[in-house]
Amino acid sequence: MAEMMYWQAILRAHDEELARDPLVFAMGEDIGVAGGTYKATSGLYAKYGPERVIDTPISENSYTGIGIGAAMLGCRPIVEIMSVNFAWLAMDQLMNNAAKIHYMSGGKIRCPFVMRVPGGTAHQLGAQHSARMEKVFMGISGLRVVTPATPRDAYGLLKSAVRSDDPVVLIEHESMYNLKGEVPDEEFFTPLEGVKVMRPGRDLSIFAYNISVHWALQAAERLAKEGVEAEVIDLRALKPLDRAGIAASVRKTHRALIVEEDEAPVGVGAEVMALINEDAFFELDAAPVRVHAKDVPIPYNRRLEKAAIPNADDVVAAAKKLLGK
Amino acid sequence: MAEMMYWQAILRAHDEELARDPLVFAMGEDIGVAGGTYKATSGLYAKYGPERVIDTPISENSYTGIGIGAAMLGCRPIVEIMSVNFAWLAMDQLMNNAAKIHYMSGGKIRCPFVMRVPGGTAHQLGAQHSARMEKVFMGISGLRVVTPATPRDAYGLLKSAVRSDDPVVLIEHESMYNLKGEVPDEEFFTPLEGVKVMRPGRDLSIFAYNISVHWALQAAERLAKEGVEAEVIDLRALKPLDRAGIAASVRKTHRALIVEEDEAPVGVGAEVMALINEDAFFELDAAPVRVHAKDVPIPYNRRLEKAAIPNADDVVAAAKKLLGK
Amino acid sequence: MEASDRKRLLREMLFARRFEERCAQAYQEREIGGFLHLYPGQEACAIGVLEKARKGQDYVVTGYRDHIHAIQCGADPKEVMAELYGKETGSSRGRGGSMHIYDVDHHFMGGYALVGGPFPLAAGFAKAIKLRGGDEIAICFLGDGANNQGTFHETMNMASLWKLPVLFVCENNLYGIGTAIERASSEINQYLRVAPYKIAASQVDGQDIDVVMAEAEKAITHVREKREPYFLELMTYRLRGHSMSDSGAYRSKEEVEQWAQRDPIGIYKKRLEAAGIIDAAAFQAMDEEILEQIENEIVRFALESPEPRVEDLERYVYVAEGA
Amino acid sequence: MEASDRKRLLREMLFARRFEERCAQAYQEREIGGFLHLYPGQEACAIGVLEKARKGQDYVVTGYRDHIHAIQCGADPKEVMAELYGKETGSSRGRGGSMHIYDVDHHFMGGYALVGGPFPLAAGFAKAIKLRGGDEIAICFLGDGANNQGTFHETMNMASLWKLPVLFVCENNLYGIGTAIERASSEINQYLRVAPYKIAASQVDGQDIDVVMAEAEKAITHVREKREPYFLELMTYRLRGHSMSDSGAYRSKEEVEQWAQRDPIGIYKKRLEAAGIIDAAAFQAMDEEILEQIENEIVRFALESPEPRVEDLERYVYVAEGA
Ligand SMILES: Cc1ncc(C[n+]2csc(CCOP(=O)(O)OP(=O)(O)O)c2C)c(N)n1
Ligand SMILES: Cc1ncc(C[n+]2csc(CCOP(=O)(O)OP(=O)(O)O)c2C)c(N)n1
Ligand SMILES: [Mg+2]
Ligand SMILES: [Mg+2]
Repeated sequence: MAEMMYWQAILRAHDEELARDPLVFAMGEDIGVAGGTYKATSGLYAKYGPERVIDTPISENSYTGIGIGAAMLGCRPIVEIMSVNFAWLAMDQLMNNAAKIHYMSGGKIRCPFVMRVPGGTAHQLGAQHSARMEKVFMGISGLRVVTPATPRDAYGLLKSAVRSDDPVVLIEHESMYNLKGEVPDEEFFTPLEGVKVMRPGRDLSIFAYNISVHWALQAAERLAKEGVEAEVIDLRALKPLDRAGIAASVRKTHRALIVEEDEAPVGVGAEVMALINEDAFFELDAAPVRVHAKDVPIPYNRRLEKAAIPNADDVVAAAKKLLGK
Repeated sequence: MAEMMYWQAILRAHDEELARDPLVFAMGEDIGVAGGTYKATSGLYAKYGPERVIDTPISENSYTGIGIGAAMLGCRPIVEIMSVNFAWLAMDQLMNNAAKIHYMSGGKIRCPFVMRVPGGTAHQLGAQHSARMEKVFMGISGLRVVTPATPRDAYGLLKSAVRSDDPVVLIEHESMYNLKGEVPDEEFFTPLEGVKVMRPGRDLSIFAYNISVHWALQAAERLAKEGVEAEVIDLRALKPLDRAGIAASVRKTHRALIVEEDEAPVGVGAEVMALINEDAFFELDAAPVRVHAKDVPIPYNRRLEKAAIPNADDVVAAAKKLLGK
Repeated sequence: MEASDRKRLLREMLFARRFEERCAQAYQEREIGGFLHLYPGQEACAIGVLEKARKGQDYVVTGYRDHIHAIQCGADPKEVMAELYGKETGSSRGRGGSMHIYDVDHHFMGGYALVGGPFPLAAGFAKAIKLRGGDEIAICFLGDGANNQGTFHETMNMASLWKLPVLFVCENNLYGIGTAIERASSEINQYLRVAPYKIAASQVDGQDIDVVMAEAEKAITHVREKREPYFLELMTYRLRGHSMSDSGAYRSKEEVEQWAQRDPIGIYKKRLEAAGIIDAAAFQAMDEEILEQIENEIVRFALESPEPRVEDLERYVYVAEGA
Repeated sequence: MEASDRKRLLREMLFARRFEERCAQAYQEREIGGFLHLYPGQEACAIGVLEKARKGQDYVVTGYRDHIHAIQCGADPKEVMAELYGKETGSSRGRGGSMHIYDVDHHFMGGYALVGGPFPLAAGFAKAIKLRGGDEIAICFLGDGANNQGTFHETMNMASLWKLPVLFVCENNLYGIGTAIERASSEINQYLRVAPYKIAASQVDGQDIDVVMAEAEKAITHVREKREPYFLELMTYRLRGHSMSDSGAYRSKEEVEQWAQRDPIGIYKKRLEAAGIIDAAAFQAMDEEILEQIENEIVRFALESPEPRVEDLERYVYVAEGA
């Protein structure tokens, strides 16, 4: 079991899949010669050549569409969008085509297309470079959406995404590429569905995903010092969401808190709350709570940016409130 | 007070605003010479000329951006996107620019931009022409989103949208353009915020918007015959949502049902439920309920399409269940 | 070309015409729903180009006006009609409808409803072909209006840069719905728009199938042998409305009548008559046989086929749920 | 041109250079955050073109490499620096940052972070100008990489079709981040890409400010008088990395050194020396004065300015909430 960084885990998954299957290829801006903005494809251009590790022009919608077209013929493209903000440009191909082709062909065409994209606020990147768009991807039928919180999942989910016959969007995070963690040496695959219990607990359930898993874990540690045992659940697969897994935790703890980096409206928090209402309403001992960003475009100024985005403190405070402390 | 159709109400609002202010202009595919797919701009080309009623090439992202640029200089463009499915192509300009320019300029630039777009399933238009995307528009900070359910609101909301200094998305519905209703003769403006009580009631609250308001009203009539008095609330403004108005109704009825044409995940239903959980949880006598589309791309076949989309029957059934009947 | 082939081509064009007319009728009878975009007037384009392609091998994609393209690739007209009737036997099992015909067995990769969407898909097929290493090509049919979409520019650039074996066929019928080409495109000659991408291109009459075939042969050979893109513009005209709800107010009756003089079926019929390949009686017989086939085989099949089961509504969202 | 103006231009270029270098220092000191894209090497482009525009009247927009464009439009460098420091006195009140400088009073309509986003905005300004009926023009500065975005094609088409008074200035610095132009564009001469839109276009050296000004004058006159678009390509080079996190591995040291020989400041300085307008000592004095101004006026202002109040976080989302 080796310790590696999030970007290295992604690189390893790429490398293994490229080596295994000549129809796997990677595509995106500056992923080849330059090795990728976050190094997640570094060295692959030299190893697999320009036909399989492709530097694209700045044409998000069309290279996404080219990936989709190739997938329809059995290729397994891994398309990187450099930042999720640019994915707005590719939504036409992603939502109108990738998400729908299998269904509207009556199941006759498969679209094993993978899009990787870092989302989230990093250090003062400003309103046009700080989008968190998981709710956009998970709102539309036909896609799978997963989001790794650890190097292990970054590897395992990408592996599974490449092997999946459905289109998959993998949401990474600009602030996690250098995160370290253990990744088993042997090949493995992380399922594209289901929640993961990151820390068992009995007093409340904290649902998180992507970077917010770390805030939740930090908060849980601090709460533990005060005798509160929080169960931390990494939602991990955002579409389809594991409603049974969510309800199971609530049935155990009777209190639910959801942490998302995104602004609240029509977000992951709202959806998890709705599922809890539908599946475990009378199990609740208190109103479920969302911890989320402020409903603002992300400001550049450091203090404002920090104030806009939740953190572990906010999770602790919300948890205490939820427990009536 | 004249009775007119939804499209006529939109046309009247256009006409009045174009006549009043030389910086108002309309723009979109086939809105000029051809008069608009749903006639909502018919006759305006002849009256105001090609500089103010502009037929565009099929270039959604860029004519949206041209509208935004013009708005930044004080114009008041009304951009029509022929069908909401095509709005995916314009999301870059809408979300990255229109929604953020005021904020990221520190309030120094205004963007009084209006986008009108019909959304929803009509008669068997298939997966690429049946999108309902309100959740996409309302998820992102900086926009206002409104959605008229009646000719009166179609007129009044468009009037207000044109006068607003914020960017506004108006979601219409392909199946409502021929809907008839009373519209006052004198000029009026419908507020861009706040819910509207369409029918008062005491036994449960039915929250709806756009076409689902009509399903809710039909359902309420049928429930009334069985002695159930449903309060029907037209959310009308989806962003910002009127959380106080929602909570007020729940405090009165203690039961909540949300009807949306869209598939459930991260949708309006989820958000309304979350707001109720946050603001009126202990007022609830039962778990709130969502009535929504199936989580599938919309199939062409008539029966499948019908099965995918909710209707008044589903609302009645859900209401009864909610009431334990 | 053999006389029998020429006769077959005439029959294919006539069949296409009658098929589409029958669709219009079924639409009026409310047997077909949604948007219906028909092909009359443009038959020589798809039929002429695909005559020179390797049917069933080359990969073809187009927009919403797709019935004839699918059929010419080898799709069974019965299944296409059944699709329009929304039946389980339809080419997309009734899930797609008129704008989304698929025949993956014959490499017809779909009709798409969003203008400009197929450009990158076609380039993607070509990319896949290149990776797999065959000598198939990709063929993308789209209208003149589609060329104003950003995907046109982006895809032409990448297709050229990456030497993708893809043929773009622009069926220039002078209108995008009700907007005349000169009101939408700063350059009305579409083949001139690809010059900066260094893509070989040409423009020919799309009403004369012999002309179309000759140019298509060159274009396809170019793509197949040089393994690089080509852009072929065919000047054509749709004789019917854009879809079934077209008012027609944007063009004059005279204009339509003038183009009706250049009906591709009329042109070809005259030529075959002059060459002694067909006469009025034989043409009449051919037409009757077609009508009979459409009615008794095709429409009947569509009518008699079962509807999809409502229980299967959620099938085909993901592959694991059944294919 | 008067000697005093030529001297002023040299000073403006040198100021631009020093300003950007000071930004780099502040970034390393972690006073500036986010992405920082600097302008050294390209000074003759913005400064030369805007010298020929009506500053404060014509509307200007660009990408993320926007400090110098804003300053040349008339923005106070103190406010630009304060913006980079995230201060309330910044040109965007600290909300925008380096990529989003605004100065609405001087008609600098912003820097934008999404490549290709400003094309339609600029056309929109031109549309507004046309509706209002003035003789201002819109000017859009963007890089070579941006031309591969669909908005380039869509906007060129509409700008031409609708005769919009907009000047597109392509600062072709041969790279988009780490991707060389010939690996991203099938036509590397960007001015040749607009031919099908029937937009007048030309390409000149972007390192020699006299050349830039001469061509800009023609281009601006064209737009202002003919009320139609023009596309001006300036061949230039950025001497620093794309942003502060550039590895530089995609280009050779030799290449950078060769271009450093053609530094626009060096070229112009030599010319003014030859013309007797400036000498080494005067240049030295000018430089010192600039450094002094940057340190004691500009950076001090930025440092001493207050931060935005956290209570104001939700201000400026909507206009009603305060402007
Ligand atoms: C992205 C998108 N925008 C707009 C439309 C509406 N629309 C359907 S067909 C059409 C005109 C297309 O014209 P053209 O490409 O010339 O094709 P033709 O129908 O003439 O064959 C338009 C605007 C659409 N389907 N997709
Ligand atoms: C839509 C979008 N895609 C990708 C990026 C990432 N990106 C930032 S700058 C850049 C290169 C732009 O190159 P060019 O237009 O030549 O401008 P230059 O920086 O050379 O002036 C890229 C790809 C972005 N900001 N926006
Ligand atoms: Mg056309
Ligand atoms: Mg560049």
